[in-house]
Amino acid sequence: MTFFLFFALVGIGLFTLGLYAVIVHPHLLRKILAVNVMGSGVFLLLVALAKRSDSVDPVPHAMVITGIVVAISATALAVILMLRVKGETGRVKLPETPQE
Amino acid sequence: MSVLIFSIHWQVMVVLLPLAGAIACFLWPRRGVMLALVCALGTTLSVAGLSWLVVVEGAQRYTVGGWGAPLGIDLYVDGLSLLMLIVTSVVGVAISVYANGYFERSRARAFWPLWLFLWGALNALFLSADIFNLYITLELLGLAAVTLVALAKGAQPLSSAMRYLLVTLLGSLLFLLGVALLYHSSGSVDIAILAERLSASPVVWIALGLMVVGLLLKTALFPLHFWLPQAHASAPAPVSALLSALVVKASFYILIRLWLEIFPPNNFVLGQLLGLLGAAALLWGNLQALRQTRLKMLIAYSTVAQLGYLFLAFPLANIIGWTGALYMLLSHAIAKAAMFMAAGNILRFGGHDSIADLDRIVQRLPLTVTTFALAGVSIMGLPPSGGFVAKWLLLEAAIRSAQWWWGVVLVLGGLLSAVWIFKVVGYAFTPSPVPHEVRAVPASMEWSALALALTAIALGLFSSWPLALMMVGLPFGEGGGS
Amino acid sequence: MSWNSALPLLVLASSLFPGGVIFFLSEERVVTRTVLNLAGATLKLLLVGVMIWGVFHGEPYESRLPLLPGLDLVLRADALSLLFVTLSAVLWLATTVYAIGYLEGSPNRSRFFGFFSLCVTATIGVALSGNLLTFLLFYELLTLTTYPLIVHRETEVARRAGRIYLTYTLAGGALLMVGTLWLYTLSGTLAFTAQGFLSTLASSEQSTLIMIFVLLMMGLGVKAALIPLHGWLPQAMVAPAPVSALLHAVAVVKAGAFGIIRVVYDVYGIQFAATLGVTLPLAVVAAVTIIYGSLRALFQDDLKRRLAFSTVSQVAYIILGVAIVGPIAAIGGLVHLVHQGVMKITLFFCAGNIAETLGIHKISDMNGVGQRLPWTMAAFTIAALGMIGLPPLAGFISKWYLGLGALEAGQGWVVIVLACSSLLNAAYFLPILYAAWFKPPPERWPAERSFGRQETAWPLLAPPLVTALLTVVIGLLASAPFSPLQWVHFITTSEYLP
Amino acid sequence: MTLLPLIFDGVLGFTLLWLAWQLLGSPDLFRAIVLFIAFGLLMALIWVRLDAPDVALAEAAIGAGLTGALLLAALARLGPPSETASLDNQGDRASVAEGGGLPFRRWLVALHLVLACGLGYAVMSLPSAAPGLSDAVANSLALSGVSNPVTAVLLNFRAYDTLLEMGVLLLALLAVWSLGSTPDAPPDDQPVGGVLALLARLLTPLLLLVAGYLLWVGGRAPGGAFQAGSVLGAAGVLLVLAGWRLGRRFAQLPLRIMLVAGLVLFMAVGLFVMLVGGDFLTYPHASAGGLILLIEAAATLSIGMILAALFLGIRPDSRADQ
Amino acid sequence: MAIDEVVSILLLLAGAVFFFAGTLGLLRFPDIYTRLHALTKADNVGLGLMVAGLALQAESAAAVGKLMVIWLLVLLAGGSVAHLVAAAARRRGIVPWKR
Repeated sequence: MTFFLFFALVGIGLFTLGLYAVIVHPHLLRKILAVNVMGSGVFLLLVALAKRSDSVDPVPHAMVITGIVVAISATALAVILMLRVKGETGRVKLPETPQE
Repeated sequence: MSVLIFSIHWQVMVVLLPLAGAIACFLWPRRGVMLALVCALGTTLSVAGLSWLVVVEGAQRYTVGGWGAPLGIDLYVDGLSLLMLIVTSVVGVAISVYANGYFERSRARAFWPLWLFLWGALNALFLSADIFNLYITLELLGLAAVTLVALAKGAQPLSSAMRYLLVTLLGSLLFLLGVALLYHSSGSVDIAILAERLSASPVVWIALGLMVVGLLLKTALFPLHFWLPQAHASAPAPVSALLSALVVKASFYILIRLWLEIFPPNNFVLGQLLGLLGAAALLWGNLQALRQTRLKMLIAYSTVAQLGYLFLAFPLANIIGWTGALYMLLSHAIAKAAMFMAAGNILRFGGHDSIADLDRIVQRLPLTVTTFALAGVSIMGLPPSGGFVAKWLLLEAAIRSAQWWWGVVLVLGGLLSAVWIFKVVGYAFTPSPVPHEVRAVPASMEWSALALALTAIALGLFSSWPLALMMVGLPFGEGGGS
Repeated sequence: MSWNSALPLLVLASSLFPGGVIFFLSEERVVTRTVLNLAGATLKLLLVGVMIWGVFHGEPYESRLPLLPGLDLVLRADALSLLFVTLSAVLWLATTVYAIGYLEGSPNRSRFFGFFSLCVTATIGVALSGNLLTFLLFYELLTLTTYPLIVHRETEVARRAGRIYLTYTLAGGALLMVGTLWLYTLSGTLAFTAQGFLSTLASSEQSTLIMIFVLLMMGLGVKAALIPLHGWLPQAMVAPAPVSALLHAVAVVKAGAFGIIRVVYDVYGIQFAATLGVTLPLAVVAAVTIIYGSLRALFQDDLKRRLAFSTVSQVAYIILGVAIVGPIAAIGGLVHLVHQGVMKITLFFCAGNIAETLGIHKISDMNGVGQRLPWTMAAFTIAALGMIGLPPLAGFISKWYLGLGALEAGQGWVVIVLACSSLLNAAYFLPILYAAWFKPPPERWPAERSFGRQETAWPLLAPPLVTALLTVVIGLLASAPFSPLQWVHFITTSEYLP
Repeated sequence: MTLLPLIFDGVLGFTLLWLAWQLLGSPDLFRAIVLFIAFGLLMALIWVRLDAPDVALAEAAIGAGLTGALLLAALARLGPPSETASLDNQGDRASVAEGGGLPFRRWLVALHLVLACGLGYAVMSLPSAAPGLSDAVANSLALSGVSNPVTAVLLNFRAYDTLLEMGVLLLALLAVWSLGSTPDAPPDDQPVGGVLALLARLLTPLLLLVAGYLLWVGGRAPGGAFQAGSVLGAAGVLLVLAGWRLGRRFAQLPLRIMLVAGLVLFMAVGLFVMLVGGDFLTYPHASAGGLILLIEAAATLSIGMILAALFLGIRPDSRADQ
Repeated sequence: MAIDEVVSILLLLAGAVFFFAGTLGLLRFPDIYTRLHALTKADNVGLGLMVAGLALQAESAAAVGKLMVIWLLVLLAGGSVAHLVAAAARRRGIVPWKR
């Protein structure tokens, strides 16, 4: 196994870990972290697989840079929402079951 | 005249005008309303120009940057995307007029640029022929939509917005992972090139599976709908309208595009599965709607149900079925926007939206109740309305493909929705024991909602034009389908 | 657009337009509203008169709008549709006059008259439909426009009645839609054609066609109140009297019955339906409905409920006439469409007068009403005797032809049913007449209103008198040209041509 | 000597996974965020290993640095860490109870394992030669106006993506400003140490210089608008931390103009070349380099300002209103 | 092996030792102040030694300059940050560890 495939698998690991954490952990800050970890996993996969050919493929690199910027935008929004939820409800997690 | 029309790059205008409008509203918030309305008009005109171009010259491919796929990004307009653009414009203009009366000054400052951003994102999404570009438009759309939900006051909207944000991010990431796998198995992110190069291999199936799950999450197909009722019900009324009418449809549009273009043909099982989920959504959503005591919650659950109709086209998989589903999308978008706007009027009028306390509102807000009833006619699928045409086509597809059980589901869904619609209308006719304080509703809010409801009815009388438009560029293939 | 293709649209518009305008009138503008209503009704009558003349001389009247791919919205005037259109137009005029008097001073009149006009529009649309899809469209529209009329009183009871009404009619509408669509996928057309358009289909489709027939009959039978789909009709009695009159005599039940006629004659074709073997079961259902409705009517003390069950029974005559395969029985059934309408609307007008003027709803309270309301009771008596089938009134003509037709078609059992039914009719109408005319009036009426020298307000009195007169006239002059009977003869010659 | 990189990569990858595991599971949120920053730095190392220096720069500045700062600031505004941590733990237990207890988790874990295996299988079954676009990029690079292929993709071949992405960034700012009026806004008048002010004063010019360099060099070597912008953003964050605020007059329209300058100029250039006669964003080959630099300069400014404003979290003139 | 290479390797190894010691201190020392002390001292010196070792192997004067700038920046940042962390800890009332 070549090293870039290894990194691609690490990316998958990160993605899965993040997904699990998003579902399981109720604390919003943790959910935000988990989404970021998931994103990193996807980015890693995207770039690592581009190493398969000898010449570097710059397109995934550009995509990942775009993705990183999108990720921080989403994180900023998530953070402000989290703070507002805390301010309104006094708790940093979502109500467990939506009202039926 | 026609030279002018053909020399303008309408595709670009359609995307850039709302974005420019958003920036202008951001720079000069005090003139937000004026700028936004001008922009809404300009965008609508651009969509009209684009429609003319497409109707006259057929489907259009546009190379941004002049490079062309696979290196550059292409925009592609055919009947399918044009239809989505037109729906967006129709609903968009009505919502703009409505929102002008709805928001007070402080929240209007936030609303206009966000809404225009959302509009731009929708238009960009419907035009894009590039799955990575679609990811960015999805994010743009999601972030704008979440923020708009959170503009409502109170704890409930914030919690729903937060849940919605997490869901939409999760959906986007699943989609992006699929994009990554597809890129690495084909070397392109252009849909047309992907369609040529992809063959049914495990990677492709897994990638498509991820994308489908991500998109279903955003489209809120049962059982992934858990986030939708809260978010759509607690948002400000114009936002609820545009979420239910347009935003959930955007991810459905991508799904249908991918399905038609790049899915390997032997996907019978997946089609049946999607149909099954759609049927479950239809029944579950309507049953839940029946149990609701608050009007906006009820309408939100009805959105869950109506989304189910759209997925009934997947197992039918013939042209009549697709056109039926799209017609459903069209008429649901317009009718549901009208309905949410009517609910907004009722909420503003009595200060509450408890169904049992509607208190003879039919006498005091006759226009709004008419709006609700007309929109209800379309949602039930009674003639003459867009909903009827859609249901007719879907039912015809079910009978022609000898899958009558989907027809049973269709009829049952329509009847269930009739039950809750008439429940609401019935309460609108009866006095409630407790009198309520009332507040006047601006005429612009009542009339814009009514205009949409009437459009939904008109769709039942003039269906030939939208149906012909859908077929431009043959988005559903030529023959009887796979 | 030529005059001939515009005329059906104009007939529709003559009630649609006033209806649309009336919605936006404020409550107080009584004069404008009344003028609009009466002008619309009169104009419609005139237009219909023109069409009758034209159709009799072979003029085609047809309007088309594209509605679905391959299917148009077709409005076409033929002899059969004109039968129903004329009935609706005449009775609408009468009911409008009556409703103006009946609702005087009550709230929400603009809404009422708006939906009232829309309801008539839908009925006319049902009558003029040139294909099954158009029929379906107006049929559902009728459901929607009658709902606000039923819940007009805004009471809990009214809302419950409205809910039951919707449950029945919407479910029926859905079945009708499925049947229609299924038929369309088989035949590729839905246009009403004399002697039907299905007989050319392959014989392998026969079982499917029977299934579709059942679906369609279930969909239409709801409105026609065939057993066991009649449950909504007695409940809907909570509506104001003009609405009951309209529902029972013209709009809803007749739309169902008319639909059954259309399907049997112009979709399946009577001969083909007979070869499929679907007519006999239909006749049996109709016969059962006749007897059952009469029996139930016998035991009702509420006047309007008794009339309602009487409707259940009487409408089934029409269907019975259609289902006995034979031209003479068909004449009996079709002409009953008109005759029953005229008679039943008279009865409901009178019931409304009695309730409105004296506050009486129960038959047991009706002792001596004839002395206080002689004209009203006279009209009631004529209509009731007509219902029983006394010659030379309208009801006699229908029953005579029905019986004759049954014998001609070799279905002797029908005559027994008719005889039983007539006896039962007598049993539930004659006691009312006896009580009203011959029993002494009570000291005070429950809630009497005074109208000066007249027994009641003239808009309430004139319509029943006119329709009662009609009952006599169409019975006496049954053989005059353009009488309902002659017109029905004209229809059957086209349906039963070899 | 081929063993060494292998070990290095192995350690790197497993540490990354371990860090992710830790940061997602550790009960102390502060610790989790610090671990997240470390995670970002490690990611940057991996990018370098994967021959993606541009990504590495962006990751280090944005992924690790600014995201970390954002999260730490958020944590500080959430309240005392001990309280949130205990709340978090309670929540954990509660959610397990409500979610059906252990079996639910067990199923979830199993599901995720299946997902991971499926994905792993998918990745392993990919053809060994990448069908990427490296050749296409190399062939058109000469026409793109820049010699750094990543910049060429970002600002020429797929410039439309980048344009929309600038939109996402601006949208995030809009969102934060619309929602950012928290009732319990943090006390801004915290005593700021003289040391921090000194550090800010020393570092800011240097960061500006670095940003300028990255922007300039981006055309031919790793760097570019995003990297430069994020360095600029870091300078902004430092200034915000040191207590420096924009003047009231400047905080209104002039600030907003600077925030949108990148996107506006991008769109304007795209439209301009369209009027000259190409498709949208089709630069003439001769002037492509200059146009790209122009766009990048404005974009750098806007990105930096937006990132700093995102960190600040509220509209700068909102206090002036009150 | 040339003498400068030997010196370079020795310097790098020495730097590694300092890093190791600093990390050990970070993990094992009892409170925040002592941990900061271990970390900054060891890292600044360790990084200095490393930079010196690498500078010997550098190909150009510019590279040496860049290395020096890195070291100076880290010194500046590390020192200030350590100060800020300690000050913040004092403000929160964390008492220095006593035996």
